[in-house]
Amino acid sequence: MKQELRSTKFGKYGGQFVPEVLMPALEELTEQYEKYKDDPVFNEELNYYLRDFAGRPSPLYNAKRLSKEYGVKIYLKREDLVHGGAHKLNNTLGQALLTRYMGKKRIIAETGAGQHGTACAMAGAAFGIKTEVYMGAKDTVRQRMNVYRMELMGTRVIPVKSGSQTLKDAINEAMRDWVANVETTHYMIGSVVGPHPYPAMVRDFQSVIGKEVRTQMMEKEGRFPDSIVACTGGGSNAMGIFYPFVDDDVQLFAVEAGGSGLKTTDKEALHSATLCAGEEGVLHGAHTKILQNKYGQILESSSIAAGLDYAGVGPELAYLADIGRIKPCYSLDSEALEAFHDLCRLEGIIPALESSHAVAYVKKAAASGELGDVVVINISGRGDKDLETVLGMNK
Amino acid sequence: MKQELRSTKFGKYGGQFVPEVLMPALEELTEQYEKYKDDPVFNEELNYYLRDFAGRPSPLYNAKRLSKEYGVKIYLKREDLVHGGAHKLNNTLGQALLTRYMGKKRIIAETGAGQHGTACAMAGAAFGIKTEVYMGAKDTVRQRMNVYRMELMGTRVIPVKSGSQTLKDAINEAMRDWVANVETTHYMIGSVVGPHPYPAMVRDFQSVIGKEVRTQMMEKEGRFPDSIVACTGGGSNAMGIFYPFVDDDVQLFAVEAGGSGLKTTDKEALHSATLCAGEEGVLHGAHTKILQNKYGQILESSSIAAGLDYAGVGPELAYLADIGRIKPCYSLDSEALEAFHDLCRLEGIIPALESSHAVAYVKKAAASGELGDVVVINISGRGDKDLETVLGMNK
Amino acid sequence: MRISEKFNELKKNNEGALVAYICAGDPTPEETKRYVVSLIRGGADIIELGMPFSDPVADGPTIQAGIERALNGGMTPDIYFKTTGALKVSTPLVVMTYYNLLFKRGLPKFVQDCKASGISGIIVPDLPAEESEELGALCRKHDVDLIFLVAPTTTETRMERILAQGTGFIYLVARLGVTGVRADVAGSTRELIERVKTTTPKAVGFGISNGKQAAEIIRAGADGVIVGSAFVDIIASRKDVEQRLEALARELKEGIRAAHIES
Amino acid sequence: MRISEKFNELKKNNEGALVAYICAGDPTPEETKRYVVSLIRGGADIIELGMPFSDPVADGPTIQAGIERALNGGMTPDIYFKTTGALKVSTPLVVMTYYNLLFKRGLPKFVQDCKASGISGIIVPDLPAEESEELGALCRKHDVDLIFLVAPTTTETRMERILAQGTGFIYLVARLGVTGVRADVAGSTRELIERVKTTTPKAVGFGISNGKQAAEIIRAGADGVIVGSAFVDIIASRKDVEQRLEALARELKEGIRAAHIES
Ligand SMILES: Cc1ncc(COP(=O)(O)O)c(C=O)c1O
Ligand SMILES: Cc1ncc(COP(=O)(O)O)c(C=O)c1O
Repeated sequence: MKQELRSTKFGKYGGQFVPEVLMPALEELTEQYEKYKDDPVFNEELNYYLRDFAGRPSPLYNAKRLSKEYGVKIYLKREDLVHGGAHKLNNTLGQALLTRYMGKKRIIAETGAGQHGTACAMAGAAFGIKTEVYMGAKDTVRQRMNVYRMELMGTRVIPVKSGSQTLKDAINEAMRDWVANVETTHYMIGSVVGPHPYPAMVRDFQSVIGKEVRTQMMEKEGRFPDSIVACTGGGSNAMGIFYPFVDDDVQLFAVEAGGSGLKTTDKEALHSATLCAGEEGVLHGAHTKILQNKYGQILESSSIAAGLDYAGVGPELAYLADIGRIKPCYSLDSEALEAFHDLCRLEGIIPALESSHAVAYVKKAAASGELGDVVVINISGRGDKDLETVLGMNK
Repeated sequence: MKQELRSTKFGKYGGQFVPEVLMPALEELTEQYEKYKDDPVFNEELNYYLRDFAGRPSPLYNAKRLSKEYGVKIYLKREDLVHGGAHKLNNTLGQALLTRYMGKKRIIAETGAGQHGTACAMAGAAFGIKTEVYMGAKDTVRQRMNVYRMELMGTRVIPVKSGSQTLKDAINEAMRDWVANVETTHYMIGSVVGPHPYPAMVRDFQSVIGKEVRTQMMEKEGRFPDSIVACTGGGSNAMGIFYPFVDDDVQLFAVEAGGSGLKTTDKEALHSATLCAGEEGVLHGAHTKILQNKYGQILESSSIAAGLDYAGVGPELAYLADIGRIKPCYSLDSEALEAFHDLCRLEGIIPALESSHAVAYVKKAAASGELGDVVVINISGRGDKDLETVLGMNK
Repeated sequence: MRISEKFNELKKNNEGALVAYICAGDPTPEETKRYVVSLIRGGADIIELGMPFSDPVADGPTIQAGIERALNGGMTPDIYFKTTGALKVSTPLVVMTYYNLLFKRGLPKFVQDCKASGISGIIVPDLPAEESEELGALCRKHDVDLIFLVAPTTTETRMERILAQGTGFIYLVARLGVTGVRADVAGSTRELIERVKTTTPKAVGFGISNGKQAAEIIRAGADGVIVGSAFVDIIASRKDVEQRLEALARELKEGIRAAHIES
Repeated sequence: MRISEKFNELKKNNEGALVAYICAGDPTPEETKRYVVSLIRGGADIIELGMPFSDPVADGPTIQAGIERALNGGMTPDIYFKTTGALKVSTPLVVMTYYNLLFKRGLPKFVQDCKASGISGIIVPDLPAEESEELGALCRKHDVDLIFLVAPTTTETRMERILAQGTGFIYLVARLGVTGVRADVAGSTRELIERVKTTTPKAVGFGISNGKQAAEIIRAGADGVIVGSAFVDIIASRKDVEQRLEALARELKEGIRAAHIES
């Protein structure tokens, strides 16, 4: 079920739908990535940073009180404890190291709520590589603290004033920058999206999550879990924990953001459930499932969790869903919020609202027995960033 | 140099200066703590929570770029990666587990900025023990997000409206509560302060930091560091990293908050440098160094770092300073702020303002050679909580 | 007058003692002097005068507020001793304060200042018997009583240790908790009184605010009743303070007398 | 008219082509029709009409803004084809849009709609040669040109692949970057023109805004000049749009002619 080497596709999904100027850069990146991917020196250095800088391995915690409440044995994979507060750094460390190995002098990235941007800033600072992050001007105001965080770490945050002044405009602007500076600059994509080789590369960098779970489950239970549940925006934390289990007898649940329900208008979706309710299309360089109207215009997506609020999804997830290897599902805003409170209260862990979607699905599905006896939930990040939002919702 | 078993004192410091009603509770706590301290079952369970819940061991990270900038080889002990974002949880997990072993049903605590309160809330939720935290009414407003965090985890935050409505009033109120409910309630002190057995017990729970550093240093350098540098408020992160090295040939620097300089008026100190500029006295149950006026009234202390802003210090630190085993020193607000920026920019690590005091001291002292060649700095916590403060200062 | 003399005198009259607490300097030293006179006029047998400390952990919010008023009014240990020295009353005076003020002044000087300013006893609620050796010796040397507290939680071992060291009277803490006015008197009080086996007089404090409660305490076997927060509340109100202090002292004292007459 | 015919015609006259881009529906379909007429009147030889897509990653902020105005004005692919169908001009029309709009409409239908509404060529900036097999076959079937871009970064291998597939003209991206008005014309342009070895006409775009630049491009060996942002800027200004579009087209065309006359 795993991708063939050097293919740009996962079944019919994936590919490289980008302006011609970028094609050579993607070719170079593919080549360089293939070169270092299994290089022992590269991997030793990456593992060093993952351990000593990012704090890996992250624990696999048997949440006894949550297990009791939900009626199924639950292990939490604690990506919330990774430096920066989310799984995002696994990927940016990998790409930043690759940037150095490729001899490039500059990193650019786009960010929505600022999570990926912060992870880029951390990696950029740690490696001493100049880092510039595009961010919608509206988002820079809404996520002022993340902007400040990036700036503290020496990253220049460039507010994007075009279009809706949010994530999609930041992506466009970052791509334009890359087009103009491709020779010196590496473009750091933050999820398993975009043109090849990004979906495969980001997945590989995030696979450390699933690899650790394999070892940890064998230590703790002497066997693999029956199910693994992960929230899915672009899909990097999901692919990271799923991929090492793709050929095993383990059910994989990709939980999308159901927002306020799976409805759409001509311009916007009340959700971000791309696998569940999207259609085939091409967005940001890849053939995948996307949220679009009948003409193919991309819809504004919606979710209480900024990190899930994206109209696309990684092509490999679209493929794995088509062949039935993963099960796409979703949690509503309200369900995620409830699960957020459950985890806070029962376990003393404040999860990201993104991750709360995965928890919420377990809450719903445990009773039916479909999850089996032992479930691993990927707690992709911590929820400190979400306190204002939750506080606002509870009023 | 280590404390004799069952003594309530460190040299002349320490003791149990508390109302009579509390004496039996302290005796009971001492007895129970002595009982479980070396109990293999207790320790196995504690270690389990430290590993799987708190995320220990925390890394020891060789900060290459900071080392280069400061001119000395620097390792950072990454307590900022511990669940909750600081070393505080090491202690609250220990005490919460002890609470369960003692068969008590309720935890109370006091908190200033909310760091210890949050750590209590996390431990309380994880163990399912009812937790109530006293907090000055003014602090509940200033630290609204920490109040909310505690409440999310099921902890009741009780605003204290008496006195200056800050930490000292919260301590008084918590003690009153303990006096009234001592039979069912454990009082969770957040640093190596208060009456015996707290200073010794909290030190022991925090010693996991120093124990890990021993192992990690041997792995990385094949030897111990020349110096260990830790910020010192009450002194728990300092004692935690110092204690396992007390009998070794390693210099120990306790960096206090110099605020805006070591000056005092009749009512307040412009700093919180108790070891450096305080005098012997009795506060909150212990004979130690304190900030006081000529009559013995306690001064309002001051620091940019809320967690260091305390007029007392752990009695064991006072003792170790007297006998010359540790070196008390301080960093000014402005120096800590500068070091904060250095670490953000050079390493992609946003340290707590508390911890930044330790970094700042290394910056000052490295040139003189007094630190030797290899230094470990305890990064006691992460600085996300301090962003507003720093943003305010830079304006 | 020494405290023991006062208790002996009362015993002869088959009477219990009323120990009245207020905080020195609340709101000013001058007013404190007048309030002391009012309390004595109402029937207080012993005056406990708090010396304000910045961090009064053993006191409830009422007394803490009094302490703050006194500190804001400029009260210091120096002024305290000047104030008590100027009182010139025959009623025994007791200082109640926290250990750091003694420690900082130096224990010998503190005890000497007590003696010189007419103070007969010292209560230090945060000084347990285990830590009181030096202070005890000084008190014995200067004929000043060192008064200890015992609580329902006090173990037998500690009880013995405390009773061996305490002089003047034993301060029985009526219930778990801190100073402050409460509506009822705990059943544990009787039990505690029985447990305290000593010839030293026993006075019960914490939570007593009216004559009825005072009577109950005496009937339960106590030699005295200690009342603080109820008086400090009156001072806080700033209304007819002297009159009302005197009236409350009278009510309490009558309750105490009534209890003895009945029994 | 087919694009190749247009280039042949111009070649005969020893003239370079002016390819003018505007975004269909910016700000309304009706205005677009009038603007096309103005451009042709000024001398545009080929009209490139953008079909607005919500996420135009290959366009600069100027054109993105035009696209947004068009979308806000209600432009859809259906209306697009209706608009072009109604144009009835002999000048070749080229549609420029993003792949998802083709994909969603279905490639066969999209190409048929082009044919039916008088569109001679298709440019899809996010469709690389590697992914264009199906679309290429349909274009050949319906006699519609599929125009590809080449950039200074394009490798030799890819260059061959692209030149083998592109028809109509080859769109040379003058510099690294995206569409938008720039002050100078890059030296790399000449180099790129030399690298593109083909009999298919070569038109150079990105960053050209005046007659002088247009002349330089032609002198460098190009068969045509593509201008977009400069026209869209005029539309955005909402002032004397038709007149100014015509004037700019004229200036550009004169620059192009001048270059040929000189050489
Ligand atoms: C905590 C957290 N979880 C999940 C996501 C979603 O991204 P992905 O689906 O790539 O894991 C984000 C994105 O910012 C995030 O911050
Ligand atoms: C991050 C951090 N460091 C240090 C301290 C100071 O405490 P201690 O001196 O007990 O380590 C605190 C207290 O809140 C803290 O939050």
